[in-house]
Amino acid sequence: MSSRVRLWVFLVGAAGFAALFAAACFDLPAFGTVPHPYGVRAVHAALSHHTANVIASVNFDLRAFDTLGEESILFSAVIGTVVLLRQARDEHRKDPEPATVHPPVRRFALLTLPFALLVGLYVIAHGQVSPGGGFQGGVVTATALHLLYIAADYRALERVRPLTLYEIGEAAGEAAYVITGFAAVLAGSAFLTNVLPFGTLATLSSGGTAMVLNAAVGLEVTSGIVVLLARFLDQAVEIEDPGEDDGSPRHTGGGGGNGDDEREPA
Amino acid sequence: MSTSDGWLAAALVPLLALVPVLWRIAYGSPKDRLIGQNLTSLLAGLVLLLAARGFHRTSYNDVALVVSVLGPTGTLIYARFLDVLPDSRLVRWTALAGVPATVLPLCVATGPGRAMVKLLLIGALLIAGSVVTSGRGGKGGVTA
Amino acid sequence: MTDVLIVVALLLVAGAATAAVLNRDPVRQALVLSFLGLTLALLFTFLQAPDVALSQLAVGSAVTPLMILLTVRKVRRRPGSGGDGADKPAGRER
Amino acid sequence: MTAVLEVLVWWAALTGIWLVLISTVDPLELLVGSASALAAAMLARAGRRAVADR
Repeated sequence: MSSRVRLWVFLVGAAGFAALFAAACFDLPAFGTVPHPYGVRAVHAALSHHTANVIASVNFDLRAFDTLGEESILFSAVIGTVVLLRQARDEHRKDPEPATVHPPVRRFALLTLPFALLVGLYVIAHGQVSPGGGFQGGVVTATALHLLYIAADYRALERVRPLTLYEIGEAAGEAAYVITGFAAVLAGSAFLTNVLPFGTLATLSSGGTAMVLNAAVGLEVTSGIVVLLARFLDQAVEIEDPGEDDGSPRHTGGGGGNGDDEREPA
Repeated sequence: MSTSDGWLAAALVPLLALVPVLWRIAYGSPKDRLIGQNLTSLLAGLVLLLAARGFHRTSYNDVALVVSVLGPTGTLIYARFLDVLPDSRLVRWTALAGVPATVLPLCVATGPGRAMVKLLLIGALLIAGSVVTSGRGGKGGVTA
Repeated sequence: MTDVLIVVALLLVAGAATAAVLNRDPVRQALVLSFLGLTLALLFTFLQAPDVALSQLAVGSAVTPLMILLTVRKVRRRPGSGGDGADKPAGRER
Repeated sequence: MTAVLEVLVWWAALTGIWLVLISTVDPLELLVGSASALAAAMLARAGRRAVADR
Protein backbone atom coordinates (compact mmCIF):
# COMPACT_ATOMS: atom_id res chain seq x y z
CA MET A 1 0.00 0.00 0.00
CA SER A 2 1.46 3.33 -0.99
CA SER A 3 1.51 6.17 1.48
CA ARG A 4 -1.16 7.97 -0.60
CA VAL A 5 -3.59 5.08 -0.28
CA ARG A 6 -2.79 4.76 3.42
CA LEU A 7 -3.57 8.43 3.90
CA TRP A 8 -6.92 8.03 2.13
CA VAL A 9 -7.81 4.94 4.17
CA PHE A 10 -6.96 6.90 7.31
CA LEU A 11 -8.99 9.95 6.21
CA VAL A 12 -12.06 7.86 5.38
CA GLY A 13 -11.80 6.03 8.69
CA ALA A 14 -11.24 9.24 10.64
CA ALA A 15 -14.19 10.96 8.93
CA GLY A 16 -16.45 8.00 9.72
CA PHE A 17 -15.31 7.96 13.32
CA ALA A 18 -15.77 11.73 13.64
CA ALA A 19 -19.34 11.54 12.29
CA LEU A 20 -20.35 8.67 14.57
CA PHE A 21 -18.57 10.17 17.59
CA ALA A 22 -20.27 13.55 17.07
CA ALA A 23 -23.65 11.85 16.71
CA ALA A 24 -23.03 9.83 19.88
CA CYS A 25 -21.99 12.95 21.81
CA PHE A 26 -25.32 14.63 21.10
CA ASP A 27 -27.12 11.65 22.61
CA LEU A 28 -25.15 11.73 25.88
CA PRO A 29 -27.05 12.66 29.05
CA ALA A 30 -26.21 16.16 30.30
CA PHE A 31 -22.92 16.33 32.20
CA GLY A 32 -23.18 15.52 35.89
CA THR A 33 -26.86 16.34 36.31
CA VAL A 34 -29.35 13.54 35.68
CA PRO A 35 -28.93 10.59 38.04
CA HIS A 36 -27.72 7.79 35.81
CA PRO A 37 -30.01 4.72 35.87
CA TYR A 38 -27.05 2.40 36.39
CA GLY A 39 -25.68 4.63 39.14
CA VAL A 40 -28.96 4.60 41.04
CA ARG A 41 -29.16 0.80 40.86
CA ALA A 42 -25.50 0.34 41.83
CA VAL A 43 -25.90 2.54 44.91
CA HIS A 44 -29.03 0.65 45.88
CA ALA A 45 -27.30 -2.73 45.45
CA ALA A 46 -24.26 -1.57 47.43
CA LEU A 47 -26.36 -0.35 50.35
CA SER A 48 -28.48 -3.50 50.38
CA HIS A 49 -25.24 -5.49 50.75
CA HIS A 50 -23.99 -3.11 53.49
CA THR A 51 -21.02 -1.91 51.44
CA ALA A 52 -20.33 1.77 52.10
CA ASN A 53 -17.92 2.19 49.17
CA VAL A 54 -20.11 1.70 46.10
CA ILE A 55 -17.05 1.25 43.87
CA ALA A 56 -15.92 -1.70 45.99
CA SER A 57 -19.41 -3.14 45.72
CA VAL A 58 -19.34 -2.83 41.93
CA ASN A 59 -15.84 -4.31 41.71
CA PHE A 60 -16.09 -7.16 44.18
CA ASP A 61 -19.80 -7.93 44.28
CA LEU A 62 -21.84 -6.88 41.24
CA ARG A 63 -18.97 -7.39 38.82
CA ALA A 64 -16.75 -9.74 40.79
CA PHE A 65 -16.28 -11.85 37.68
CA ASP A 66 -14.86 -8.87 35.75
CA THR A 67 -12.44 -8.24 38.59
CA LEU A 68 -11.31 -11.86 38.42
CA GLY A 69 -10.41 -11.18 34.79
CA GLU A 70 -8.52 -8.01 35.73
CA GLU A 71 -6.67 -9.79 38.49
CA SER A 72 -5.71 -12.54 36.06
CA ILE A 73 -4.39 -9.92 33.62
CA LEU A 74 -2.00 -8.60 36.28
CA PHE A 75 -1.12 -12.15 37.31
CA SER A 76 -0.24 -13.25 33.80
CA ALA A 77 1.53 -9.96 33.05
CA VAL A 78 3.80 -10.53 36.04
CA ILE A 79 4.46 -14.13 34.97
CA GLY A 80 5.26 -12.90 31.47
CA THR A 81 7.73 -10.38 32.88
CA VAL A 82 9.36 -13.04 35.05
CA VAL A 83 9.84 -15.23 31.99
CA LEU A 84 11.12 -12.41 29.76
CA LEU A 85 13.50 -10.89 32.29
CA ARG A 86 15.06 -14.10 33.56
CA GLN A 87 18.82 -14.48 33.52
CA ALA A 88 19.85 -15.74 30.10
CA ARG A 89 22.50 -18.40 29.61
CA ASP A 90 25.21 -15.99 28.46
CA GLU A 91 24.54 -13.34 31.08
CA HIS A 92 26.21 -13.23 34.43
CA ARG A 93 25.38 -11.77 37.78
CA LYS A 94 27.54 -9.49 39.85
CA ASP A 95 27.03 -8.19 43.33
CA PRO A 96 25.42 -4.76 43.31
CA GLU A 97 27.75 -2.04 44.47
CA PRO A 98 26.98 -0.65 47.90
CA ALA A 99 25.88 2.98 47.98
CA THR A 100 26.32 5.49 50.75
CA VAL A 101 23.15 7.49 50.99
CA HIS A 102 23.03 11.01 52.37
CA PRO A 103 22.08 10.53 56.08
CA PRO A 104 18.89 12.67 56.18
CA VAL A 105 17.54 10.86 53.12
CA ARG A 106 18.35 7.50 54.67
CA ARG A 107 16.73 8.41 58.00
CA PHE A 108 13.65 9.76 56.23
CA ALA A 109 13.30 6.66 54.05
CA LEU A 110 13.76 4.33 57.03
CA LEU A 111 11.17 6.21 59.09
CA THR A 112 8.69 6.41 56.22
CA LEU A 113 9.04 2.72 55.38
CA PRO A 114 6.88 1.29 58.22
CA PHE A 115 4.47 4.19 57.93
CA ALA A 116 3.99 3.70 54.20
CA LEU A 117 3.44 -0.01 54.81
CA LEU A 118 0.81 0.82 57.43
CA VAL A 119 -0.94 3.22 55.04
CA GLY A 120 -0.93 0.54 52.35
CA LEU A 121 -2.46 -2.03 54.71
CA TYR A 122 -4.98 0.59 55.87
CA VAL A 123 -6.07 1.26 52.30
CA ILE A 124 -6.41 -2.49 51.62
CA ALA A 125 -8.33 -3.20 54.82
CA HIS A 126 -10.80 -0.35 54.28
CA GLY A 127 -11.54 -1.12 50.65
CA GLN A 128 -15.23 -1.70 51.33
CA VAL A 129 -15.54 1.28 53.68
CA SER A 130 -13.64 4.21 52.15
CA PRO A 131 -11.96 4.97 48.81
CA GLY A 132 -9.21 2.53 47.99
CA GLY A 133 -9.07 -1.22 48.08
CA GLY A 134 -6.88 -4.18 47.29
CA PHE A 135 -5.28 -2.78 44.16
CA GLN A 136 -4.48 0.72 45.42
CA GLY A 137 -3.34 -0.45 48.85
CA GLY A 138 -1.37 -3.32 47.36
CA VAL A 139 0.66 -0.98 45.17
CA VAL A 140 1.34 1.35 48.14
CA THR A 141 2.45 -1.62 50.27
CA ALA A 142 4.79 -2.86 47.55
CA THR A 143 6.18 0.66 47.07
CA ALA A 144 6.82 0.89 50.82
CA LEU A 145 9.18 -2.07 50.64
CA HIS A 146 11.20 -0.37 47.92
CA LEU A 147 11.90 2.59 50.20
CA LEU A 148 14.71 0.36 51.42
CA TYR A 149 16.31 0.64 47.97
CA ILE A 150 16.08 4.43 48.37
CA ALA A 151 17.41 4.31 51.95
CA ALA A 152 20.41 2.24 50.96
CA ASP A 153 20.85 0.00 47.94
CA TYR A 154 19.67 -3.17 46.30
CA ARG A 155 21.58 -5.39 48.74
CA ALA A 156 19.61 -4.04 51.69
CA LEU A 157 16.35 -4.60 49.84
CA GLU A 158 17.32 -8.16 48.95
CA ARG A 159 17.95 -8.92 52.61
CA VAL A 160 14.39 -8.18 53.73
CA ARG A 161 12.62 -9.43 50.61
CA PRO A 162 12.24 -13.22 50.53
CA LEU A 163 11.21 -13.33 46.87
CA THR A 164 9.94 -16.90 46.99
CA LEU A 165 7.40 -15.88 49.63
CA TYR A 166 6.13 -13.12 47.38
CA GLU A 167 5.89 -15.48 44.43
CA ILE A 168 3.80 -17.81 46.57
CA GLY A 169 1.78 -14.85 47.82
CA GLU A 170 0.92 -13.81 44.29
CA ALA A 171 -0.35 -17.24 43.39
CA ALA A 172 -2.18 -17.55 46.72
CA GLY A 173 -3.99 -14.26 46.15
CA GLU A 174 -5.18 -15.36 42.73
CA ALA A 175 -6.17 -18.77 44.08
CA ALA A 176 -8.02 -17.27 47.05
CA TYR A 177 -10.19 -15.26 44.66
CA VAL A 178 -11.18 -18.31 42.63
CA ILE A 179 -11.72 -20.43 45.75
CA THR A 180 -14.02 -17.77 47.24
CA GLY A 181 -15.95 -17.90 43.98
CA PHE A 182 -16.34 -21.67 44.15
CA ALA A 183 -17.26 -21.50 47.85
CA ALA A 184 -20.40 -19.67 46.71
CA VAL A 185 -21.09 -22.54 44.29
CA LEU A 186 -20.73 -25.03 47.16
CA ALA A 187 -23.14 -22.92 49.20
CA GLY A 188 -25.69 -23.43 46.44
CA SER A 189 -25.42 -20.11 44.55
CA ALA A 190 -23.74 -19.00 41.36
CA PHE A 191 -19.96 -18.49 41.00
CA LEU A 192 -18.78 -15.45 43.04
CA THR A 193 -22.20 -14.72 44.54
CA ASN A 194 -22.05 -12.77 47.77
CA VAL A 195 -23.06 -15.48 50.24
CA LEU A 196 -21.38 -14.34 53.47
CA PRO A 197 -23.26 -12.33 56.11
CA PHE A 198 -23.20 -8.65 55.17
CA GLY A 199 -22.23 -7.28 58.59
CA THR A 200 -22.76 -3.71 59.79
CA LEU A 201 -22.44 -0.91 57.26
CA ALA A 202 -19.13 0.98 57.28
CA THR A 203 -17.22 -1.45 59.51
CA LEU A 204 -14.33 -3.71 58.58
CA SER A 205 -16.52 -6.82 58.63
CA SER A 206 -19.10 -5.38 56.22
CA GLY A 207 -19.68 -6.36 52.63
CA GLY A 208 -19.65 -10.17 52.87
CA THR A 209 -17.44 -11.72 50.19
CA ALA A 210 -16.53 -8.25 48.89
CA MET A 211 -14.26 -7.96 51.92
CA VAL A 212 -12.64 -11.38 51.29
CA LEU A 213 -12.12 -10.76 47.57
CA ASN A 214 -10.69 -7.33 48.34
CA ALA A 215 -8.13 -8.89 50.70
CA ALA A 216 -7.25 -11.53 48.09
CA VAL A 217 -6.64 -8.83 45.49
CA GLY A 218 -4.53 -6.92 48.03
CA LEU A 219 -2.29 -9.95 48.57
CA GLU A 220 -2.02 -10.65 44.85
CA VAL A 221 -1.18 -7.05 43.91
CA THR A 222 1.36 -6.51 46.71
CA SER A 223 3.22 -9.71 45.86
CA GLY A 224 2.84 -9.22 42.11
CA ILE A 225 4.34 -5.72 42.13
CA VAL A 226 7.21 -6.82 44.38
CA VAL A 227 8.01 -9.73 42.04
CA LEU A 228 7.70 -7.45 38.99
CA LEU A 229 10.03 -4.79 40.39
CA ALA A 230 12.44 -7.50 41.57
CA ARG A 231 12.89 -8.61 37.95
CA PHE A 232 13.44 -5.04 36.77
CA LEU A 233 15.93 -4.40 39.58
CA ASP A 234 17.76 -7.67 38.88
CA GLN A 235 18.16 -6.69 35.25
CA ALA A 236 19.20 -3.11 35.91
CA VAL A 237 21.49 -3.68 38.87
CA GLU A 238 22.74 -7.26 38.96
CA ILE A 239 22.55 -9.02 35.62
CA GLU A 240 25.17 -8.10 33.06
CA ASP A 241 25.17 -8.63 29.33
CA PRO A 242 27.86 -10.86 27.82
CA GLY A 243 29.80 -7.80 26.60
CA GLU A 244 30.02 -6.14 29.95
CA ASP A 245 32.68 -7.30 32.31
CA ASP A 246 33.36 -4.71 34.92
CA GLY A 247 32.98 -6.01 38.44
CA SER A 248 33.32 -9.50 39.77
CA PRO A 249 31.12 -12.20 38.29
CA ARG A 250 29.07 -13.99 40.86
CA HIS A 251 27.79 -16.62 38.54
CA THR A 252 28.90 -17.36 35.03
CA GLY A 253 26.18 -18.70 32.79
CA GLY A 254 25.20 -22.34 32.84
CA GLY A 255 21.71 -23.59 33.38
CA GLY A 256 20.09 -20.39 32.29
CA GLY A 257 17.96 -20.47 35.39
CA ASN A 258 16.09 -17.41 36.50
CA GLY A 259 18.43 -16.86 39.38
CA ASP A 260 16.24 -18.14 42.16
CA ASP A 261 18.43 -21.13 42.86
CA GLU A 262 21.43 -19.06 43.80
CA ARG A 263 19.74 -16.40 45.85
CA GLU A 264 20.51 -16.96 49.48
CA PRO A 265 17.50 -16.98 51.78
CA ALA A 266 17.08 -13.66 53.56
CA MET B 1 -20.77 31.95 47.74
CA SER B 2 -21.22 29.13 50.25
CA THR B 3 -18.48 27.92 52.58
CA SER B 4 -17.82 24.79 50.54
CA ASP B 5 -17.33 27.02 47.49
CA GLY B 6 -14.84 28.96 49.58
CA TRP B 7 -12.77 25.84 50.24
CA LEU B 8 -12.91 24.91 46.56
CA ALA B 9 -11.86 28.45 45.59
CA ALA B 10 -8.92 28.06 47.98
CA ALA B 11 -8.05 24.77 46.24
CA LEU B 12 -7.80 26.74 43.01
CA VAL B 13 -4.72 28.58 44.32
CA PRO B 14 -2.34 25.59 44.55
CA LEU B 15 -3.97 24.15 41.42
CA LEU B 16 -3.15 27.24 39.36
CA ALA B 17 0.35 27.25 40.84
CA LEU B 18 0.86 23.95 39.00
CA VAL B 19 0.80 25.75 35.61
CA PRO B 20 4.30 27.31 35.88
CA VAL B 21 5.51 24.08 37.50
CA LEU B 22 4.50 22.16 34.38
CA TRP B 23 6.54 24.58 32.28
CA ARG B 24 9.63 23.98 34.41
CA ILE B 25 9.20 20.21 34.35
CA ALA B 26 8.82 20.15 30.58
CA TYR B 27 11.57 22.58 29.60
CA GLY B 28 13.83 23.21 32.60
CA SER B 29 17.27 21.86 33.43
CA PRO B 30 17.44 18.45 35.20
CA LYS B 31 17.65 20.27 38.53
CA ASP B 32 14.61 22.41 37.73
CA ARG B 33 12.64 19.36 36.70
CA LEU B 34 13.32 17.55 39.94
CA ILE B 35 12.32 20.65 41.93
CA GLY B 36 9.17 20.79 39.80
CA GLN B 37 8.37 17.15 40.49
CA ASN B 38 8.82 17.75 44.22
CA LEU B 39 6.65 20.86 44.14
CA THR B 40 3.92 19.06 42.17
CA SER B 41 3.28 16.42 44.81
CA LEU B 42 3.31 19.05 47.57
CA LEU B 43 0.80 21.30 45.77
CA ALA B 44 -1.34 18.32 44.78
CA GLY B 45 -1.51 17.27 48.42
CA LEU B 46 -2.77 20.73 49.39
CA VAL B 47 -5.35 20.76 46.57
CA LEU B 48 -6.64 17.36 47.66
CA LEU B 49 -6.98 18.39 51.33
CA LEU B 50 -8.91 21.53 50.39
CA ALA B 51 -11.07 19.71 47.85
CA ALA B 52 -11.94 16.99 50.38
CA ARG B 53 -13.23 19.69 52.72
CA GLY B 54 -15.02 21.51 49.89
CA PHE B 55 -16.84 18.34 48.84
CA HIS B 56 -17.70 17.45 52.48
CA ARG B 57 -16.02 14.07 52.09
CA THR B 58 -13.60 13.33 54.94
CA SER B 59 -12.74 10.01 53.31
CA TYR B 60 -11.16 11.89 50.37
CA ASN B 61 -8.37 12.81 52.81
CA ASP B 62 -7.03 9.31 52.21
CA VAL B 63 -6.00 10.42 48.73
CA ALA B 64 -3.97 13.27 50.24
CA LEU B 65 -2.51 10.80 52.75
CA VAL B 66 -1.27 8.57 49.92
CA VAL B 67 0.20 11.61 48.12
CA SER B 68 2.04 12.66 51.26
CA VAL B 69 3.63 9.20 51.50
CA LEU B 70 4.32 8.46 47.84
CA GLY B 71 5.21 11.98 46.64
CA PRO B 72 8.57 12.22 48.43
CA THR B 73 9.24 8.58 47.54
CA GLY B 74 8.86 9.42 43.86
CA THR B 75 11.15 12.43 44.21
CA LEU B 76 13.82 10.32 45.92
CA ILE B 77 13.57 7.70 43.16
CA TYR B 78 14.25 10.38 40.54
CA ALA B 79 17.05 11.80 42.69
CA ARG B 80 18.69 8.39 42.83
CA PHE B 81 18.63 7.92 39.07
CA LEU B 82 19.37 11.51 37.98
CA ASP B 83 22.09 11.86 40.63
CA VAL B 84 20.85 15.25 41.80
CA LEU B 85 18.87 16.24 44.86
CA PRO B 86 18.77 19.98 44.40
CA ASP B 87 18.68 22.34 47.31
CA SER B 88 15.50 24.32 46.79
CA ARG B 89 14.40 27.22 48.94
CA LEU B 90 11.23 27.42 46.86
CA VAL B 91 10.06 23.96 47.86
CA ARG B 92 11.11 24.44 51.48
CA TRP B 93 9.26 27.71 51.86
CA THR B 94 6.21 26.52 49.97
CA ALA B 95 6.02 23.62 52.41
CA LEU B 96 6.74 25.64 55.54
CA ALA B 97 4.28 28.39 54.64
CA GLY B 98 1.70 26.66 52.45
CA VAL B 99 1.07 23.54 54.51
CA PRO B 100 0.28 25.31 57.83
CA ALA B 101 -1.74 27.93 55.93
CA THR B 102 -3.85 25.09 54.53
CA VAL B 103 -3.95 22.56 57.34
CA LEU B 104 -4.56 24.90 60.29
CA PRO B 105 -7.78 26.44 58.89
CA LEU B 106 -8.92 22.93 57.96
CA CYS B 107 -8.25 21.82 61.55
CA VAL B 108 -10.27 24.73 62.90
CA ALA B 109 -13.13 23.88 60.55
CA THR B 110 -12.96 20.19 61.45
CA GLY B 111 -12.92 20.70 65.21
CA PRO B 112 -11.02 18.61 67.74
CA GLY B 113 -11.03 14.85 67.31
CA ARG B 114 -9.23 12.09 65.49
CA ALA B 115 -10.02 13.61 62.10
CA MET B 116 -8.05 16.68 63.14
CA VAL B 117 -5.06 14.60 64.25
CA LYS B 118 -5.17 12.86 60.88
CA LEU B 119 -5.05 16.23 59.10
CA LEU B 120 -2.09 17.28 61.24
CA LEU B 121 -0.38 13.98 60.46
CA ILE B 122 -0.82 14.49 56.70
CA GLY B 123 0.45 18.06 57.06
CA ALA B 124 3.49 16.95 59.05
CA LEU B 125 4.27 14.31 56.43
CA LEU B 126 3.99 16.82 53.59
CA ILE B 127 6.36 19.20 55.40
CA ALA B 128 8.82 16.47 56.39
CA GLY B 129 8.87 14.99 52.89
CA SER B 130 9.42 18.36 51.24
CA VAL B 131 12.09 19.52 53.68
CA VAL B 132 14.09 16.29 53.39
CA THR B 133 13.88 16.22 49.58
CA SER B 134 14.79 19.90 49.20
CA GLY B 135 17.57 20.04 51.79
CA ARG B 136 21.22 20.52 51.12
CA GLY B 137 21.52 16.89 50.14
CA GLY B 138 24.33 17.25 47.68
CA LYS B 139 24.38 14.74 44.86
CA GLY B 140 21.40 12.50 44.34
CA GLY B 141 21.07 11.83 48.00
CA VAL B 142 23.96 9.49 47.36
CA THR B 143 27.33 10.56 48.66
CA ALA B 144 29.27 7.76 47.08
CA MET C 1 -16.93 26.27 41.59
CA THR C 2 -16.41 22.56 40.92
CA ASP C 3 -16.69 23.28 37.20
CA VAL C 4 -13.83 25.79 37.39
CA LEU C 5 -11.64 23.22 39.14
CA ILE C 6 -12.52 20.58 36.56
CA VAL C 7 -11.71 22.92 33.66
CA VAL C 8 -8.34 23.93 35.14
CA ALA C 9 -7.46 20.30 35.86
CA LEU C 10 -8.48 19.27 32.33
CA LEU C 11 -6.30 21.99 30.82
CA LEU C 12 -3.38 20.89 32.99
CA VAL C 13 -3.88 17.27 31.91
CA ALA C 14 -4.00 18.30 28.24
CA GLY C 15 -0.89 20.48 28.65
CA ALA C 16 1.05 17.77 30.47
CA ALA C 17 0.10 15.10 27.92
CA THR C 18 1.21 17.37 25.06
CA ALA C 19 4.49 18.13 26.85
CA ALA C 20 5.07 14.39 27.36
CA VAL C 21 4.72 13.84 23.62
CA LEU C 22 6.92 16.82 22.68
CA ASN C 23 9.79 15.70 24.91
CA ARG C 24 12.02 13.09 23.30
CA ASP C 25 14.22 11.89 26.15
CA PRO C 26 12.68 9.01 28.17
CA VAL C 27 13.85 10.41 31.50
CA ARG C 28 12.24 13.78 30.83
CA GLN C 29 9.13 12.00 29.65
CA ALA C 30 9.05 10.05 32.90
CA LEU C 31 9.05 13.30 34.88
CA VAL C 32 6.30 14.82 32.74
CA LEU C 33 4.40 11.55 33.09
CA SER C 34 4.57 11.85 36.88
CA PHE C 35 3.13 15.34 36.62
CA LEU C 36 0.43 14.06 34.28
CA GLY C 37 -0.40 11.31 36.76
CA LEU C 38 -0.80 13.74 39.63
CA THR C 39 -3.01 16.14 37.64
CA LEU C 40 -5.10 13.18 36.47
CA ALA C 41 -5.51 12.15 40.11
CA LEU C 42 -6.71 15.69 40.90
CA LEU C 43 -9.13 15.61 37.97
CA PHE C 44 -10.55 12.26 39.11
CA THR C 45 -11.02 13.63 42.62
CA PHE C 46 -12.85 16.68 41.28
CA LEU C 47 -15.09 14.32 39.31
CA GLN C 48 -15.87 12.51 42.61
CA ALA C 49 -13.91 9.39 41.72
CA PRO C 50 -11.37 9.04 44.56
CA ASP C 51 -10.93 5.31 43.94
CA VAL C 52 -9.62 5.93 40.45
CA ALA C 53 -7.53 8.83 41.75
CA LEU C 54 -5.93 6.49 44.30
CA SER C 55 -5.17 3.89 41.62
CA GLN C 56 -3.56 6.54 39.44
CA LEU C 57 -1.51 7.90 42.34
CA ALA C 58 -0.38 4.50 43.57
CA VAL C 59 0.81 3.39 40.15
CA GLY C 60 1.95 6.72 38.75
CA SER C 61 3.92 8.31 41.56
CA ALA C 62 6.53 5.67 42.37
CA VAL C 63 6.15 2.31 40.62
CA THR C 64 5.97 3.56 37.00
CA PRO C 65 8.91 6.00 37.35
CA LEU C 66 10.97 3.27 39.00
CA MET C 67 10.23 0.84 36.17
CA ILE C 68 10.96 3.42 33.45
CA LEU C 69 14.20 4.56 35.09
CA LEU C 70 15.42 1.01 35.69
CA THR C 71 14.73 0.17 32.06
CA VAL C 72 16.56 3.29 30.87
CA ARG C 73 19.54 2.40 33.04
CA LYS C 74 19.65 -1.16 31.73
CA VAL C 75 19.38 -0.08 28.09
CA ARG C 76 22.00 2.67 28.39
CA ARG C 77 24.44 0.29 30.06
CA ARG C 78 24.55 -1.87 26.94
CA PRO C 79 27.96 -1.71 25.28
CA GLY C 80 27.88 0.32 22.08
CA SER C 81 24.86 2.40 23.09
CA GLY C 82 26.20 5.46 24.79
CA GLY C 83 24.03 7.79 26.79
CA ASP C 84 22.81 9.77 23.79
CA GLY C 85 20.82 12.78 24.89
CA ALA C 86 21.08 11.42 28.40
CA ASP C 87 20.83 13.57 31.45
CA LYS C 88 23.74 11.73 32.91
CA PRO C 89 26.22 9.23 31.58
CA ALA C 90 25.57 5.59 32.32
CA GLY C 91 26.36 5.37 35.98
CA ARG C 92 27.41 2.70 38.35
CA GLU C 93 24.74 0.39 39.69
CA ARG C 94 23.71 0.38 43.26
CA MET D 1 15.96 -7.57 74.59
CA THR D 2 16.67 -4.47 72.53
CA ALA D 3 15.02 -6.25 69.61
CA VAL D 4 11.78 -6.71 71.53
CA LEU D 5 11.92 -3.15 72.81
CA GLU D 6 12.51 -1.70 69.35
CA VAL D 7 9.63 -3.62 67.81
CA LEU D 8 7.42 -2.76 70.77
CA VAL D 9 8.05 0.97 70.45
CA TRP D 10 7.37 0.88 66.71
CA TRP D 11 4.28 -1.26 67.26
CA ALA D 12 2.83 1.13 69.86
CA ALA D 13 3.49 4.16 67.67
CA LEU D 14 2.05 2.55 64.53
CA THR D 15 -1.04 1.25 66.35
CA GLY D 16 -1.60 4.80 67.54
CA ILE D 17 -1.33 6.07 63.98
CA TRP D 18 -3.79 3.41 62.80
CA LEU D 19 -6.27 4.64 65.40
CA VAL D 20 -5.90 8.13 63.97
CA LEU D 21 -6.45 6.96 60.39
CA ILE D 22 -9.70 5.07 60.99
CA SER D 23 -13.09 6.68 61.43
CA THR D 24 -14.88 4.34 63.86
CA VAL D 25 -13.22 2.25 66.55
CA ASP D 26 -14.43 -1.29 67.13
CA PRO D 27 -12.75 -4.53 68.34
CA LEU D 28 -12.12 -5.95 64.86
CA GLU D 29 -10.59 -2.65 63.77
CA LEU D 30 -8.25 -2.80 66.79
CA LEU D 31 -7.28 -6.38 65.97
CA VAL D 32 -6.53 -5.69 62.30
CA GLY D 33 -4.77 -2.45 63.21
CA SER D 34 -2.48 -4.01 65.80
CA ALA D 35 -1.67 -6.91 63.46
CA SER D 36 -0.79 -4.52 60.62
CA ALA D 37 1.22 -2.36 63.02
CA LEU D 38 3.14 -5.45 64.18
CA ALA D 39 4.02 -6.37 60.59
CA ALA D 40 5.14 -2.81 59.88
CA ALA D 41 7.13 -2.71 63.15
CA MET D 42 9.00 -5.92 62.29
CA LEU D 43 9.76 -4.55 58.84
CA ALA D 44 11.01 -1.31 60.39
CA ARG D 45 13.54 -3.25 62.45
CA ALA D 46 14.50 -5.58 59.60
CA GLY D 47 14.99 -2.57 57.34
CA ARG D 48 17.15 -0.70 59.84
CA ARG D 49 19.35 -3.75 60.37
CA ALA D 50 19.64 -4.42 56.65
CA VAL D 51 20.84 -0.87 56.10
CA ALA D 52 23.12 -0.81 59.16
CA ASP D 53 25.17 -3.96 58.50
CA ARG D 54 25.57 -4.62 54.83
